[in-house]
Amino acid sequence: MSELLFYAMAVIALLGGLGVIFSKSPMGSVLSLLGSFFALAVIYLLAGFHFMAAVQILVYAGAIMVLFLFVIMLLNLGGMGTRFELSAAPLTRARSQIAAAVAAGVGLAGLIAVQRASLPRIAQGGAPERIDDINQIAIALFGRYSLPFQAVSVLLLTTMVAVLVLAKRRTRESGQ
Amino acid sequence: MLPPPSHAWLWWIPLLPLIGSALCGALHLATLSARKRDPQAKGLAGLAPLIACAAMAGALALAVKGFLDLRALDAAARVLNSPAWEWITVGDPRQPWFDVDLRLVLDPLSSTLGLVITGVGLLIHIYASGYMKGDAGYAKFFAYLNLFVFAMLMLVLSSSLLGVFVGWEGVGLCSYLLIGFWYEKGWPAEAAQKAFITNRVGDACFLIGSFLLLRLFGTLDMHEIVARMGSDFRLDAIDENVKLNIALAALFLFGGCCGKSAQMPLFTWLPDAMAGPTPVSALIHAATMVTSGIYLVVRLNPLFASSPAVMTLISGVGVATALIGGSTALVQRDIKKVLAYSTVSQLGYMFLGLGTGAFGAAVFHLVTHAFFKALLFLGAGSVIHGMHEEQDMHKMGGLRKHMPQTFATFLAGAAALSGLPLMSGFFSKDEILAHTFNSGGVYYAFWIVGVLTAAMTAYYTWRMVALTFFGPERFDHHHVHPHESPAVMTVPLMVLAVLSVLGGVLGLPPVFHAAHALNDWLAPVVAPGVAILNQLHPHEHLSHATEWVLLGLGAAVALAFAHTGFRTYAAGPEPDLAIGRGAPGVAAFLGDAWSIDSAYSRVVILPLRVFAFVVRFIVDQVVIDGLVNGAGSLAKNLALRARGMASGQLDAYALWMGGGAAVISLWWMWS
Amino acid sequence: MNVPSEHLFFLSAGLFSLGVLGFLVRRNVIVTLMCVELMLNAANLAFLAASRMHSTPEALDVQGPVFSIFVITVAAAEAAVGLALVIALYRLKQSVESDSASEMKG
Amino acid sequence: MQYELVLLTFLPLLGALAIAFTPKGAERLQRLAALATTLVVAALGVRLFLAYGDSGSDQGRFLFELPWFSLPSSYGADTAVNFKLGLDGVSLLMVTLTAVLMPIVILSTWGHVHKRVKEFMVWMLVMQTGMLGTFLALDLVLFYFFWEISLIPLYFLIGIWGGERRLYATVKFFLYTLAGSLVMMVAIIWILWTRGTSDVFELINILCRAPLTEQLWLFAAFALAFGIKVPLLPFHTWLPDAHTEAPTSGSVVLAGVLLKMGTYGLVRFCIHMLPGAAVEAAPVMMALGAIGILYGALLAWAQDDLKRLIACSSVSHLGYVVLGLFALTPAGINGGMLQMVNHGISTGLLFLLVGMIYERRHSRALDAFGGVAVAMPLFALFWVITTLSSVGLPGLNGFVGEYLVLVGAFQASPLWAIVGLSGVIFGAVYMLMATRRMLFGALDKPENRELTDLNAREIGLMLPLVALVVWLGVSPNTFMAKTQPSIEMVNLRIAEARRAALAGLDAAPAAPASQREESAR
Repeated sequence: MSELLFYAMAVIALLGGLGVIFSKSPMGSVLSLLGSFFALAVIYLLAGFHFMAAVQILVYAGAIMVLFLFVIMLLNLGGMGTRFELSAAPLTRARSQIAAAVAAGVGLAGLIAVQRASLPRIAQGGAPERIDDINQIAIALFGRYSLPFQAVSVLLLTTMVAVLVLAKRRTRESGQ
Repeated sequence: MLPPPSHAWLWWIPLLPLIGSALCGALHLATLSARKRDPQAKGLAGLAPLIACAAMAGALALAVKGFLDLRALDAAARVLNSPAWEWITVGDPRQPWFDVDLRLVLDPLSSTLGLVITGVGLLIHIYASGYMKGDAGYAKFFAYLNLFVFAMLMLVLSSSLLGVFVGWEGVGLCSYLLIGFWYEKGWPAEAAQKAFITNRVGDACFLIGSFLLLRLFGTLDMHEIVARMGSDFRLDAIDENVKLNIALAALFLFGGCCGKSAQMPLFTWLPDAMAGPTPVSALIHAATMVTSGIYLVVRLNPLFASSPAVMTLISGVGVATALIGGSTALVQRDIKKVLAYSTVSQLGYMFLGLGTGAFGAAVFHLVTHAFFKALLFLGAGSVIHGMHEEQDMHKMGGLRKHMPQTFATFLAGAAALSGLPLMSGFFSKDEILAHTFNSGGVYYAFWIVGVLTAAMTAYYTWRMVALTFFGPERFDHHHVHPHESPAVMTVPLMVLAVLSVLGGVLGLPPVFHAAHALNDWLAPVVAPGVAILNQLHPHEHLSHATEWVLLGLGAAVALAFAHTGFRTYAAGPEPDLAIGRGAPGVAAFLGDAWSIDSAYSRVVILPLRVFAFVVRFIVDQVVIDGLVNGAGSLAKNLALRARGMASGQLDAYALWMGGGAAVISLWWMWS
Repeated sequence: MNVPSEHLFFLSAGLFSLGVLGFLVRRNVIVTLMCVELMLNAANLAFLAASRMHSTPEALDVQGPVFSIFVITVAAAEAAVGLALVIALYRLKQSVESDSASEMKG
Repeated sequence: MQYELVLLTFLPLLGALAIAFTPKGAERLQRLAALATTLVVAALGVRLFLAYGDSGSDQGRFLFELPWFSLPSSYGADTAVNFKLGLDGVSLLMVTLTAVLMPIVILSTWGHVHKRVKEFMVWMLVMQTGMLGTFLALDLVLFYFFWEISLIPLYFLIGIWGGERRLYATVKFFLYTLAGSLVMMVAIIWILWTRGTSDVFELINILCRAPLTEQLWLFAAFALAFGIKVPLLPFHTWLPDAHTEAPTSGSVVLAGVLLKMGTYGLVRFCIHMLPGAAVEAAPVMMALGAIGILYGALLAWAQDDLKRLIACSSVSHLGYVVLGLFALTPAGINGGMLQMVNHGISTGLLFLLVGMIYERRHSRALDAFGGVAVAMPLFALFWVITTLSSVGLPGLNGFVGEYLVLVGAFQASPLWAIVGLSGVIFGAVYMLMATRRMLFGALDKPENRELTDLNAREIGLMLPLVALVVWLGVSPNTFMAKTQPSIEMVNLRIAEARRAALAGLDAAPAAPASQREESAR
């Protein structure tokens, strides 16, 4: 039964992805992306990554997507009826066809890689039910991977500073 | 090789004129600023002729001393050597790869020529001190003249071929400087350049000849080469290849002689060389420089004798040049041009003599020619001096009354040149013709042309005398007042006149049962060549009867054509104008030395000049430079096109990135 | 669920190529950013699928989740900065078209 | 005294530094400082020249060695690069000429360099250090180091003080020479990597046993770099531009010394170090040299700019040097070495004279002149003497070099000697054409009328060169004797290589230990 759920969620995720690309308005894209994230969260759950599913929902869907919503609202270009900035048919222009070819190429590369990577069959007994044990993750995060952890924290700090500098309305020279 | 006793004083013969030249040069430079203010200022420069003549007198004295010393020695060992001076040594001095030691050697040949150079040279220096009186570059002129004599003496005296080449190019340089002496007039500079470059062509051949000799004999010392080809040299003993090399060396050396002695292919510079002052023409283009070619052939007589083909070529070229020179002189209006072409013609005679193996006869004609041709040139100079730079004979006439001494000496010279009986010219020219007649085969044809040219010589000589000194006075009287030249000019004329008349005594034909002084004197020098010639085809002496016939024929031809020449022009230049109207084509053709000179400029100089411009504009600018700049602009264009990629379109960048990622991942997959 | 790992990886590859397609085609910068988010998510999925594959009940492989946490953090940072840029761009050009800002030509 | 060579090489650099600190405006001080430095260097150079070779003085003073740094090599231990300066027969003449020529060049700048004198003097002195270093370096890396050093100053000299198209000319010159030297660097790196030593004398003993193909590749690389510098025929197009646009003193140094770095390199690295390849490539190089002579002469004949004409004549004269060197006969090599010095002096003089008349007449077109000899007799005298020296009149310096080259070339291959000989004729043609159009003829143009003749300074700076012209022409032995032992070494190498080539051996037999060139004799 859970396999069926998995495939359903996979389809939803892919449809969400397509929605992001071909939706008429950014608002549409945001919503389809949210859908895709929820599908992925469910897949994580099925795969045994409960903590990751939670994080996915909380951080990704909750924080990042909300941020996108804010920006769209802020710049009030999210309305369903907004000018259809997407050119008539995204795939007509030559460039887009190349892009499609490139995307297909990358995807194909991934599939072939998986195909030839002779992954160990998980036939025997299947994956354990629960993989991301919080303790072990914490131990790893503050033990072996403490350096990347610190690095990421610095990254976040710089991001905040950058965002403040970039997005703050320049009163003095905003005139020119 | 016998250990030569060394005579250091020999070095003084060339060094004296060199010092004279340096002093005169210094005088000229010292008085340069003085003359800048007032061109006529004489000042110290007036001393120049004294210094120059003193140097010449010194050289003459030493030459005479050398001559006397040589006479004291017995015939076979008549050689005086000077200490050698290492000029160039390649490799360590003990056994060098290649070394050149300059050594002066006085032997009968070089002493004869030395005497001619210094003797006639001194007379010309004295003459020039009068002739060049008013000229601004007075001291400079004598500096050049002395430098020329130094170079000529080096050429004649030095034993190494390279020493000869130093003199060879030195005289070329001095003739360049002296022809272009009045350079502000413009065309003398062109004539000087033409002379130098034509000589240079000859010198290039000379160099190739010297390289061949160096390869053949391993040394450049002429006396050693002659010695090695002398005593036991069996012509048939040497193999083909060496014989070919000897012939080539002789040919190229003869090429050098053609350049210097104005023979057939390279004679066009001599008539233009008349642009220089007349004493220059007398000294360089009559008596000395042009004879260096003959000297070289006589010096290396075994080399030339051992290649019969080259000997015949020399005679052929000689007689051809004689014919061209003679025929052109017939129609010349300028008195110096007549004498110039006459010189070309007489030189042709000398080479004709050399070709037949009559080395002594050629030197004899050289000596007598030096006397009478220098006399005629100086005479012409005195006429021009009197006529205030007028050189066109059609504007002269009846000068015998105004210039008696010049007229008398000029007559003597003309008689000698035209070969009137008992004159020096008669004996020397006929000796050559006799030898040509005696050599048989193709030389018969040469003999006929020789006699024809002798006739022409007599004709144009007396045409010149008639036009200049006889007939109506064709110059306008208020501008031109012909006057006799001062003593300092006429005395040398008289001395030369005596020499021209009595010169014949040096080489009386055997018929007169008197010793042929010059041949005996030169016998040891010429022996190796004559020996080889005898090996080739031993020729018997002419019988007395044929000799008398030849002498009579020569005298008759000379007298007849001299008379007709004089008679037609005694009344003035009308016959010239008649020929001009009657056969303008022939007159023009002859007038321009068979239009060889214009042929050269059309066939040789013009294509080379065009080729030079092709090299500059096409080959250099377009092809090579094009490639270089092309490489530069190619890089620039590539860069421009690459810049197009950075179009500022974000998605274009994204595309390139994506494309790159795709390609790499796919390639990674497949590899 | 004993879904074979390949399928997870296929899904991840599919999502990733969709993200690339969207990133290349769309000219709206915000949507492009979203596509980047999508691609990052595909990467997360791959991480976890690998972790799932290598985990055995006794030795749970924890590296997958750890890395995906880092990926999420980076994604957040990236989104934040991206959006800040979008705002600045909008204020300057009144449009979020990526074509509008092409002054930085070579 | 051990440090004489180092002093000789780096004194100009010190002078340059000293001048750099003088106040900007003090032109007179800068000029005098530069003159003083170059005079001291000249004195040092002459002293070394006189002391060289005569057994009296101890020969240790002609070699200076100091370990510098080391580079990785495939040859076991690292390649020790040491700072080795040495004076031997091959470089003696050129070092002395560089030292003696510089004060004359500096003196000539009084007339034509008036703006930014300070930088000019600094660049000049830096260039002198570069040149002296190049001739003295006996270590491949050090040679390359100085080779590049001497390139940069001239780039600025032409670029700042040049004529109208100076930027085009200087960039072309710089890039052209640089391209060549980069190829040489590859060869040097290969040598360092495979042979493990950068000392020239050791390499001479090692490389002569290298396989022929390797020698040929190295020869090609070196010959390209030096060929561009010489300039050899196809690579000469930068020279006329560089000369026409360079200031007079720049031209004199360029013609006098810089071109000779190419030919010096050919002797030192292409012939002495790679004899096998030299014997193999001799016909090709002789061909290029001989055709270069004719080509340069024709090119010069077609010019109407005086300075460009002399530049093309340099191409022709250096064709002689290459023809002589690659005749590989003792006479040829000696002739080539001598011709390098002769060309330096005679063409240096020609450029000085052109500079002097340019300062007065501000034009270099031949048609602008006519009858200058009337207005400037002294100038005419110097010009004619220099023309005769450059045309190769016996008794002056040009002839001795030319004759030896032609004799050497004739022994090697008569064909190229005769082609080279045509240069004797065409040499006279274009030089006399220029002389006639400039000096002789009527003084018709008004500007030419008030041309002032040479002043004392100008005559003073030319007299030493004219004295050298006559001294070299009359007794070249004093100079050739000194270079003799080293050229003998080169001859031995070539003889060996010829024997090897004849015997079909791939590598020449081991160099006989007896004459390993340990010392710099």
